[in-house]
Amino acid sequence: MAQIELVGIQKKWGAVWGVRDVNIDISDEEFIVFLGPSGCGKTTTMRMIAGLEDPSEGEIRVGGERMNDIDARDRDAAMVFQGYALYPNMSIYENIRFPLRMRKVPKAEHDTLVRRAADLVEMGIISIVNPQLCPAVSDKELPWHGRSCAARKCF
Amino acid sequence: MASQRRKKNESHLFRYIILGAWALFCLVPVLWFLSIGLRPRTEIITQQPIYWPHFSLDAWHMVWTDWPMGYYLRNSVVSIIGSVVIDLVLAIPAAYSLARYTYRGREDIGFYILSTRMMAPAIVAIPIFFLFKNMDLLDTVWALMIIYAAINLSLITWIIRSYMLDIPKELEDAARTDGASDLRILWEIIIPVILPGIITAGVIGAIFAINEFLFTLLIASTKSAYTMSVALANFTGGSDGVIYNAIALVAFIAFVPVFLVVVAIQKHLSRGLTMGAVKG
Amino acid sequence: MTDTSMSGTGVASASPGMPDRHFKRRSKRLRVMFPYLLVTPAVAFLLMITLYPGAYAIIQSLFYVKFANWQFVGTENYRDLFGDREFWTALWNTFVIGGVALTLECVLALLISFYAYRDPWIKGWRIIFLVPMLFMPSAVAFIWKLAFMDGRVISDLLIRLGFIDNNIGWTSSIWLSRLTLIVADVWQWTPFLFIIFVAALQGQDEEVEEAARLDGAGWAQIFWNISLPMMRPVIAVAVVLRGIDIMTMFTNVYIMTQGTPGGTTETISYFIYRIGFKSFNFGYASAASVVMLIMTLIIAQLIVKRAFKSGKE
Amino acid sequence: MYGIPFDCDFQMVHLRKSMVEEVLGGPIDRWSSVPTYDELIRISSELNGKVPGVAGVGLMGARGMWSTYTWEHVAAQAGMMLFDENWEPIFNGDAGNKGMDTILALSKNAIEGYAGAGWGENRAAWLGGQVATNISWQDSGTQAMRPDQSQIVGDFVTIYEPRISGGRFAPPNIAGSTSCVAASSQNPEGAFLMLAFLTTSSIMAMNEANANGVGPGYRSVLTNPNLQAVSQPAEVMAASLEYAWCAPRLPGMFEMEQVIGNEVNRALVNQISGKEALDNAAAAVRKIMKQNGFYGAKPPVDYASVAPGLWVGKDKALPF
Repeated sequence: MAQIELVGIQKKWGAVWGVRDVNIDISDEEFIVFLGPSGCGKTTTMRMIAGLEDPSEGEIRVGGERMNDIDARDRDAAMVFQGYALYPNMSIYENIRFPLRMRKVPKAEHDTLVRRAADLVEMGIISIVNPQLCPAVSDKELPWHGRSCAARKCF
Repeated sequence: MASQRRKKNESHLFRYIILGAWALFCLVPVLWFLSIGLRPRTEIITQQPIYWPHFSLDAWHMVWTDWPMGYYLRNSVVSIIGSVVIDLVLAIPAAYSLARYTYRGREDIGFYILSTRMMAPAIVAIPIFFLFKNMDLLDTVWALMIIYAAINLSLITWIIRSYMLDIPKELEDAARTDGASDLRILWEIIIPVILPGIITAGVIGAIFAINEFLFTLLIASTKSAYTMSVALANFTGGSDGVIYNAIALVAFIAFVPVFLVVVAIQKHLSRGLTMGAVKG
Repeated sequence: MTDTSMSGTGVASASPGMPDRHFKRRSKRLRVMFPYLLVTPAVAFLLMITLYPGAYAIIQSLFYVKFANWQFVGTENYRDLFGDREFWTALWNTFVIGGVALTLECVLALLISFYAYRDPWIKGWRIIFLVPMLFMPSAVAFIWKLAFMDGRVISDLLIRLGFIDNNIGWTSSIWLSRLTLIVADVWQWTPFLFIIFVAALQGQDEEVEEAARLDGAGWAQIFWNISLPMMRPVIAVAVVLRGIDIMTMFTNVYIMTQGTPGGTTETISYFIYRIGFKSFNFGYASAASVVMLIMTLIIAQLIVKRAFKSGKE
Repeated sequence: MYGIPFDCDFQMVHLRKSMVEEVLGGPIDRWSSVPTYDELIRISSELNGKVPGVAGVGLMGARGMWSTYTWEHVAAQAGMMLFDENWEPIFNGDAGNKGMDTILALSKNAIEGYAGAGWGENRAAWLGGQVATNISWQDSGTQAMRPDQSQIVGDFVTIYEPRISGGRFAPPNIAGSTSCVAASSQNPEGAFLMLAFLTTSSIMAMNEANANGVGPGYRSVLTNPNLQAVSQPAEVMAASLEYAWCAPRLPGMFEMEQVIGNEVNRALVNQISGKEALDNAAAAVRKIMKQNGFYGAKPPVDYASVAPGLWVGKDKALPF
């Protein structure tokens, strides 16, 4: 189902190559790590998989289905960003809940799901119990920033 | 060592002389003008200037009773707030488009918007005048609202755009992978995050609108659309001549709220005034 | 880069609330059009307020307009305009008055911001220095009209200080009359540049300055050799914005001098206003507007675009 | 032909009683104390600077219509005709030059701000006691009586306008404030519509509109309640239409007023000579006249029918 294939993926900005002819087959539940010097195209490749970047050439398939023309928002891929990318205008609780709202999950289920996600990343229940007591993200960089960021991706 | 310390003190002294002198230059005319507002009319233009006048509230009464200043104030407030709302509705999507997408003609569109800021009001005054006349909008608050919105749209768009450029792109990418649509991202993430910038843009737009003179003079030629700035001109016409004490008081009535708001957004001011080009 | 990672999809199956996957094919056309759609309302609005007047002015400039009665005169208005002494005077006045005022404002704002930006009471200074800018321009014009002309306060002060013997006829002499406009503009708008310069100075990297100090540079040297060059893009943007406003100077002329003496303080904006709304010669005024518009566009392309390019991002 | 009377101004000379009586050495007689402008020049030069802060004379010398009015009124005392029978401007004649010379001589004794003084500035200087004599309209007299505005209550006398010695009286018609409407003209409504949105300029617009040939339709416009709501003059005029006499303005009058005044102002501040100013003004006025249909086969308005009103002084005795 979540088998990912990259077929001859290329990315070019003008005359500059971002990614050149990548062919990878990732099977379901496989855990894979990209390693390389900076600027070699790791992030670009991942952004293309997530749908944030359109490949100049080649095809991305998930579960055998061609994904090139599908928006990032509809791909249901999850990605944790380098700078966490937490929404500074929302509490951590709201941050974790955001994808649920976007994907129109019934409201009644939100609380359970948020808690389960928080548990999964071992965030500790404190920050979650009462959404009102949740610190605003912009307060400071707190140890759970990274985790809440990950939690957001746990659905 | 001792001489060096003295030198340092001297340079401090020199600095305070410069700053103090400039502060006086800024404030003395203002205080003197306030004294004009609080003196009887016969002590304004005289053989020799009067520096210690009698205190009088003549102008104060005149401003609120002889002239419907409350009504002018309402016109000002309605037209300005209306124009800022129009501008925000138009500018936020436009700024988002200019800040976040790459497409053909983006630079040109952005520069076109910017260039409308350069248009001298006098250049378009005559056609605009006839445009509003044909639309039957002369002497209405609507006309003022539209014209203020047009004057400030470029300013507001560019300020908001600059704040949007500051938002890390990752934030949007994250929201996109979370399943948010572009408009959703704008509404739920971008707008709340740059709210201070939006407020700054609105306040600066409002100040420019309060200050606008030529269009208001042409468009608002009857009392039904007079604003504060034209009300000032109102004190200069007619057989009563220039009523300086009333002008002074109106100027202060308009100044106080502007001053308070600007002090509140002081931190963002330089950035707003340069349309985002200088990050203060 | 290295801590960017993808979470496995294993968890996804543990979320019973998620709806079934359905991949929505996007409309490519919508995707391409979307940014244009966002910017369209604003551009349409501005076009209405610039394109219509532009076209109207161009057409009207070909007529001798007497209210509802338009006589076609071809390019006569333009020929008259280029032969009109008052038009060229107005252009020159705008340039001279604006140039002197802008230079003064820039120098003063640099000087004051240089002394103010590291002062412990900078917040207080900034509020005080802002005051003139926050008055309505029309009120400011009246302040200085009263001080220079009607109330003779400045003459009186100069007499008391012993500089002069008699009241000065500000409106009778070309440069004194221009001076009144310049003083009013400098008073009100130096704060504009000051606020921007102070922000730029405060925003600069302190370490660079400290390094320079260790190298033995004094205050003035640091300012001249380091701060000023670093501020160049900021100064460019600020001066361009102020320059635009000065080039359209109207209110002060309208209230203070009305172009006296002999038209030597008449700016181009006032010229257009006077021809249009005092002489009611709309066709001629429109011709002047069109010429002005073309000049504005040229200036915008040559100067403004560059300043905002270097200043942004 | 109907006329619309309003705002009939007279140029008058106002004197500070105490100061002028001191110079004259006796009480002021309204008719004979300052009989000529030469006498005013003499008195004002004696008064100029006698009291610190008080100038000899105040006059309206600002650009545009103010200078025009001042010059016209003074030159009229020398018998100036503005146009010959063929509507050619003849400003640079004896009378026009005499008027210009008189103003230039007066300006040497004038208050320092006279070159920028319109009606408002002149009024302020007069009421504030900054001038000893003043050339202005009749209302500068009534206003000087108001203690809430005037520093000189009880210390002023208004006299009729002095002659120019050797001159004959001729009311200049070019900028007279009385308007008229030619019943025979075309395009009636268009010009009046201007009024509906131009109240600050409505008086100007109305005059200009009249001059451009507003026909019988004007009455329906003038009596329009919407117009009357925004323009009080319209209401008054509508009420007095039947009783009017007329002295029509020329088409393009406001343009002419501006160009004449601008040239006079240049002469007042010594940028050009008085003769040059009048020549420039005549050339500019001729161009405007031409654009408005003069010098062709048919003049734009039938002026013959209003000849009696145009030339009030011709067959009538002076009132004094």
